[in-house]
Amino acid sequence: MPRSRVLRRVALRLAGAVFVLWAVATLTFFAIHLVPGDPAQAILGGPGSQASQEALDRVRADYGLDQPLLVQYAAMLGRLLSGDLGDSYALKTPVAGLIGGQILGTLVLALLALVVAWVLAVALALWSTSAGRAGRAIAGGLELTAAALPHFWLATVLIAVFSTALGWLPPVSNDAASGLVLPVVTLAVPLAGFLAQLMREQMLQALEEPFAVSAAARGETAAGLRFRHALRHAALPAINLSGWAVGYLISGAVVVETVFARPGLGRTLLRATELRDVPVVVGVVLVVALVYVLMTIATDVVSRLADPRTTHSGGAT
Amino acid sequence: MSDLELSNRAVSGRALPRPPRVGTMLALAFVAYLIVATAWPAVLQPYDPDAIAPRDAFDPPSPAHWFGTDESGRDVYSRVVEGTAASLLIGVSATAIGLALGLLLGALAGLGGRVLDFAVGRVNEVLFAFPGILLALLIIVLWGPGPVTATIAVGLSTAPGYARIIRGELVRVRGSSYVEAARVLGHGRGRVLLRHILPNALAPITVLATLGIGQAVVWASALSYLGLGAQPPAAEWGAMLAAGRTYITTAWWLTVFPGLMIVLTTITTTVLGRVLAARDGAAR
Amino acid sequence: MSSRRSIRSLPALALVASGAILLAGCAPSDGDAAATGEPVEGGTLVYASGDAEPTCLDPHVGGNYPQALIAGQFLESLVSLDEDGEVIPWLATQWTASDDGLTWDFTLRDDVSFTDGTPLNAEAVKVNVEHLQNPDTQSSTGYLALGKVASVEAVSDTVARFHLTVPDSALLESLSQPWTAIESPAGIARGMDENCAAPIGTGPFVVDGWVPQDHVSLVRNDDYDSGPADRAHEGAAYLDGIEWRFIPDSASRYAALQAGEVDVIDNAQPDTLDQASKTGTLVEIDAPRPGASNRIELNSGQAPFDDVRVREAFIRAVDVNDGIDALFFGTAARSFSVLSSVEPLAYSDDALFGTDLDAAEALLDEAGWTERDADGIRSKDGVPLTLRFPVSTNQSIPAEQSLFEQVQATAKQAGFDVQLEPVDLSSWYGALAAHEYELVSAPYTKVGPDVLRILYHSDSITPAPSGYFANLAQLDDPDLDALLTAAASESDPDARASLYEQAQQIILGGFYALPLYDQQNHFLHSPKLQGARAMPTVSTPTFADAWLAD
Amino acid sequence: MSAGTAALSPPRTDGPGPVLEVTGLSISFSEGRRRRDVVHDIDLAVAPGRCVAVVGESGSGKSVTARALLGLAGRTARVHAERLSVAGADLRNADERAWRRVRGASAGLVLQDALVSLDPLRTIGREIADPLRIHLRMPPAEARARALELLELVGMPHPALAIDRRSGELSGGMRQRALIAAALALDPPLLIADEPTTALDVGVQARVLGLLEEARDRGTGVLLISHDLAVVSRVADHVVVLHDGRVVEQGPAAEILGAPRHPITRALIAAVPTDVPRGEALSRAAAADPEPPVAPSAPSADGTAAAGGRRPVEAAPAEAPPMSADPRVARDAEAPVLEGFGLAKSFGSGATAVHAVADASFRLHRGRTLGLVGESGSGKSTLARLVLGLTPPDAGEVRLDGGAWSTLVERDRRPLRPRIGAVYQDALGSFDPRWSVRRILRDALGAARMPASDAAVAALLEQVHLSPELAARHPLALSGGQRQRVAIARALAGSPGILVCDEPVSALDATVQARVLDLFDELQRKHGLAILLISHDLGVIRHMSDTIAVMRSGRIIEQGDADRVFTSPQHEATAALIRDSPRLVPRAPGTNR
Repeated sequence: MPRSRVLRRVALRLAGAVFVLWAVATLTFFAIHLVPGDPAQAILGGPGSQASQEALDRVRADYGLDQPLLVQYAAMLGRLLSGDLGDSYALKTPVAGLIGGQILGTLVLALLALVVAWVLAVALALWSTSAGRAGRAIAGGLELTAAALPHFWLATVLIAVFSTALGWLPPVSNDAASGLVLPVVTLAVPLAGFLAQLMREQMLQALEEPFAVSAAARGETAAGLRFRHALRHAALPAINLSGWAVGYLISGAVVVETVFARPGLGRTLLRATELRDVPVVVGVVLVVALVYVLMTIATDVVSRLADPRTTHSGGAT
Repeated sequence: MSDLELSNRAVSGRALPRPPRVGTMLALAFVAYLIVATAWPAVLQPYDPDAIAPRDAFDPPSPAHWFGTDESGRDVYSRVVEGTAASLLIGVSATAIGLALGLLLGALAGLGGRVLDFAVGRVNEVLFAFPGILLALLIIVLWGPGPVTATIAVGLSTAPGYARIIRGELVRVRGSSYVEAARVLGHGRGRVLLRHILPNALAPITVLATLGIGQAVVWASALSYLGLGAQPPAAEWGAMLAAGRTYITTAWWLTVFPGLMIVLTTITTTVLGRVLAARDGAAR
Repeated sequence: MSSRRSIRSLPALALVASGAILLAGCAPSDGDAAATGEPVEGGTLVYASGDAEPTCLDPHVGGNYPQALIAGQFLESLVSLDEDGEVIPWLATQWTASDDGLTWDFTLRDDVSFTDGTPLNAEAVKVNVEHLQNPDTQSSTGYLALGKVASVEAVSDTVARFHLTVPDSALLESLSQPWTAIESPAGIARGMDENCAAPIGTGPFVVDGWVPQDHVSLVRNDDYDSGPADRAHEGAAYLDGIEWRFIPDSASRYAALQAGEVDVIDNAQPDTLDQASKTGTLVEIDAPRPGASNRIELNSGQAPFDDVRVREAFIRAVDVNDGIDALFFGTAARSFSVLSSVEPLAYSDDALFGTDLDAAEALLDEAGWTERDADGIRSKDGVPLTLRFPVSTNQSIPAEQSLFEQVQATAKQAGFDVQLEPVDLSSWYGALAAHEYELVSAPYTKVGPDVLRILYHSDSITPAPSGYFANLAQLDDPDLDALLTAAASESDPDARASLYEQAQQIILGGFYALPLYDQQNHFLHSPKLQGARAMPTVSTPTFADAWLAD
Repeated sequence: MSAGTAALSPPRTDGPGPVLEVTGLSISFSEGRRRRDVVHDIDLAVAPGRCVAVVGESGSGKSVTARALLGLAGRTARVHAERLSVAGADLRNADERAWRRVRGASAGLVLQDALVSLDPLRTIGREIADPLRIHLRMPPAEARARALELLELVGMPHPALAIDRRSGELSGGMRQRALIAAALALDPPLLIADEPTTALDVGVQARVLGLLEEARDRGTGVLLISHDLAVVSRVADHVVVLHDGRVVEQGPAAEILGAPRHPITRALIAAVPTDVPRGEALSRAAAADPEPPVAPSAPSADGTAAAGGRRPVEAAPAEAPPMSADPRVARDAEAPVLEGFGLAKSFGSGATAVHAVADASFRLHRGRTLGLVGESGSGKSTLARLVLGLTPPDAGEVRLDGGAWSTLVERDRRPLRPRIGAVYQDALGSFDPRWSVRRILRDALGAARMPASDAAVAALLEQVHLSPELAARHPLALSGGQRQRVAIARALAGSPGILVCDEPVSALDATVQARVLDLFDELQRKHGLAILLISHDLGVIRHMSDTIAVMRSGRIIEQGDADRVFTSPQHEATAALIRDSPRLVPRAPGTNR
């Protein structure tokens, strides 16, 4: 597939991304403004606050909440274009800055987890395909179980075992790398379950293909067959899955960051949810949507470069 | 937010092969158990799940209490059984919502011609851009927490995946040579749609549903854990887990056993989904 | 998620009348800790809070307990209380009130300056009070605490004169609270955003940085020498600094303490306290909150609890003693008073709360709730005896929610249909505002018996714009109102005490509330940490005299 | 001989020994508890510079044998042999390492369908260099250079470019060349070619066979596995006929192909349509008929019975042929039942537009067959779709029975559709996967407004010589031939005047294909069907067609009477097509050199 086509495709996808973000913003904006609930109340210390009527009115004026909805919508779009996500109701600080401070932790967590999941999956796939019937059964069981583990449960068990019982790893994140181990593992294991199932079946299929037989007929070793041939075929669907995986991981981060007391988007979002801090929720959703869209574009391009066959289609639908 | 690609292959016959017979048997057995637990919980409950006995609080697992007792001295096993209905209900209805919406979108895209297909494709991208829990949290911000919201949230977040798969199936079948053959025989569009396209394209729905329920249960329980789904004292697994987690240092059984049920349920649905997939994979 | 205290103390009000404060559990464990070994310089303390992370570190803004917890480390008040509850000097060395009680002169220390170099003077006090009273500050607790202060006048550099609208015998206690602590005028002048991020005070530590969702880092104020009169040592703190972390998950928090990742945790769960005391590896600080006890209010404003017989029947029917023992592992004692056990004027009458199912049944029959359905639920004229019990999952720790489940179970025997409704905070306030409850639990942090006025004076039935109101029992009794008003302005201790006793007899005797136990406030720390204590004011921890032994 | 193999073949005094020696080879697969024997006691020997062909129909065990010779029969296979040596290396109980030493070094393997036989994700350069890297540890640069040489050797166009291409980017012929190049990389003494030319256009087919011949002439021993006797007859010196895993006959190519003794062999040979006159039945009573017995034997249609006797062609007595004494004159007088005028169809637009069909015209008469032949991509199938009214032509018109057809809107066309029946290459794919044979046929009858009774279904099955019991079956449970017959029965449901058959037999084994072709003949006689037969196989076309249209890149380059086209092709492309298409010509051993 020639570079130009790739670039053209990327351009198209970027256009699509802009559309998606606009849609997400619009959707969330109207959804939030069409449901009952007084933002001004939320701004003034949330439910149970004893804000006076004057205070409420002043806030409404300050935040332009007394404007017609469409005016507010236009204002929001205008702000978005300039990268301004508005101010947090609870913290009174710009949402953009708030998210900026949090996003790195979450991305590091998610990407590390993605890498670990890949390593686990590849290892398991390579081992199980070379192992006999029994080995495959075991691997299959492991994968199924891993994929079925709820993050919070896994996290709890891991803490109980590795922190409380064995005392090997810190139960909450700290500056040291050791604090990252349990959160990353918690996130990675279920994903590894999914990926491994995918890769193993894909590898087994590939190994049955005539081209594998041809390769074997040239004297290729079993290992060679797996690494040079099967693995690349197994990797493709898994790559396409990685876009979805990042979304999955960010979802999981909400739980994991809470359990392991890690700063990050997940906890920011959760807290904003409890405080009904609408701007923050919308901001996080938008940013995550952006990350997701970019990720799918990336995986799409990668898989296309990795696979000259234009037969399989990346992207949604 | 079940594993798209996997269900996709499960559906498109490139399936993950049929699980070993033993696994299938075990899965079926567990399903039977779940059904009993849902329909006639009393049959399986040695104790009244709501009977308070503060003096017997925090008893570890024993012959008397297989899963131990909780902070109010209630029998954890009986409560786990009691919770089956609630937990499955959430999982099932979430999947139903997701499938219904997925069907709608998928059908529009797969049968509605280029424009609709494009439109739905974009809609799908938008929905995909709210990964799982985020969509859930957003919905919860809007409508407040609770089992219903959680169910809807999980359902919505699974819809685009289903939509994509169903559209793919519809397109595949529409292009199949047996549909062409039917046209050559002189059948009208409507008849071809009803007799060939829909029956074949929608066959995998059972598979999707089965695979989906397990994952739906997991995500719903995650919301319960975050205190945004079902709440204690509701004997819903996620809620039980969340409540039990407080006592993890002193009473591990409060956390471990409900979690185990969730894991087993998910494994079971996956195994059965595979079996079904292998079945109609063979029929293709 | 244990943001309960934060929220529950959102409406925490200023304390009025003086009242001695004991630090119950604090004495034994902490006392020992303080006694042993020689103080060691240096080291950074890691504190893990289970409370919600403040949205603003300036306790003037809003004013809730999480703010009080951390503000105590870098802000100081004009006065404090000693362990006997006597008012003692802090930033103010002495104070005098005029005979009519309408003007108070506070003499300030002349050798103290804020950590930004601004000197502490009368003008600064003036600015702080004005800051608290400015609506833009959105102060809740502090604002109400100074409700009777008309203005402050800087008589001289060191003398600040408070002009009151009416006599307020609780002014000193009001000023002893973290929510009215004194901040640098220059700091306040920076505007809310900056001041929220790092308020500037005179305290032993200085806010160095704030990583949201993670921690606030505090460093030692080397020039510090302005501790309260009961401080254990002169001069700057021993610790280099404090890393103030937020770990909402209680299990993780305890695990972190066990693993030595942190040195102190708050909101320690009952089971972990039990475990800690058994193993003896950790030290506990038990500092029950002042103010009201944890209790279940019975909404007397509407049927069925507008009938005293039904209220008594309910209280006779439920049995919580075993539940409290089991759920709190003996860390919480059953209370029979609406006031905290640390309140000397607390009036307690266990006779009123004896469980007696037959008596309950009799009362209900007498009240006409005679029909019973298959489940044994009573009804009257076809109306079932249903009690809606909204529970805020943000405010009630799991143990408490479990206890409510037990209340539900025991009440059912008498024929009550208690409907537990676990909801999130806003739904909870929604239910209260709409009077859609018969039972509710909303403890209240505040020093002194004046809390009774907040909770049971009929004025507290009228809601704020947000729909919030404090008198959840909707107790509307002119006699009680009179007693409470009188007590608030009564300066003679004995007269005052009797007034409050009569008031409490009315409340308890009328079966408006079911007391459970004190507001739990447990800290756990590693034995390394010594010299830490809870302030006698609102039981927040202070580390001005603490050190980390090695 | 390359270093790799020299090491393997021990010095021999008594001339060059055979590069492959197999005696008593038996292969069985374990299915669960049971074992299924697929190959029984086979003997094979290939001498250097000779080509041995193993022929047989699918299921005869020839491919398994080929793989077993390289120890690639698969996990579940159990292989036993009294003697099994490749290039002098005894492999009877060789371990994986021993096998690997042989694979690629002493024996190269060429599989059919290079699209899937080359790793679609690797460049052919790397694929070809594999054996060099594996066996000689040749450094990449060197290996690449050698790969380039090999690509030149196999006549790959622009090797320098092709070497960095992946199989997906190459044509079928180029792929096959690459595959052969990889197999020959170490110039192994033995080359095993498993159906190397299947699914290739005749032109490419010829060139690939040429490569095998060259290799053989360079002294490589070639073991050719094929179902296509025509192919075999071109290159093989020695032929081994397999049936049900047993050798039924073997010997010099000339003898086997010229004077077959065993009925299986005879059936196979007779089934090759090439040069068998129009109307003459191809199928003969084979010893083991994979299909269920069909209608009872009757006297043969014509006198020219070959040894072994032909299986009679049902209900086609010479005394009452539907065609008149001089059919052509008579029928050309009639109006054509199907006509196409200047048909054109292109896909895409602008510069990238593909002109699938351009200015194609044809006429089809009642009771006659128009054979449409051409290489893949020449537009045959598009033309078929135009004729079936599945896609509207960009230009031109198809007329049915002198009336409008392609110009009609679908609603008006629908009632006429039963007049044209269609038969596709992939019969199974053309059946709804959930339907039984009965439902399929009823559906077809219903579409034609015919009574969809069980009787009618049975009658249809009868017509295609299938027993009515099959009605209950699912197409999956039928053999290839049976499926194609069901497809034909479906096409006949509306008792159409015209059949459009797109590659109806190319997926079938020779003898099955023969019977299906005979069925077409028979039905045509019976119902006076007009048949538009599309095929890439000149043999089939020539045997079946009265008139022939040759398509090339969308155009009909030549059209006319079948014999005339074959005997004196006007267009050089037609000539090449005929030249390249393999014909079954018994050839004395070694006459090629």
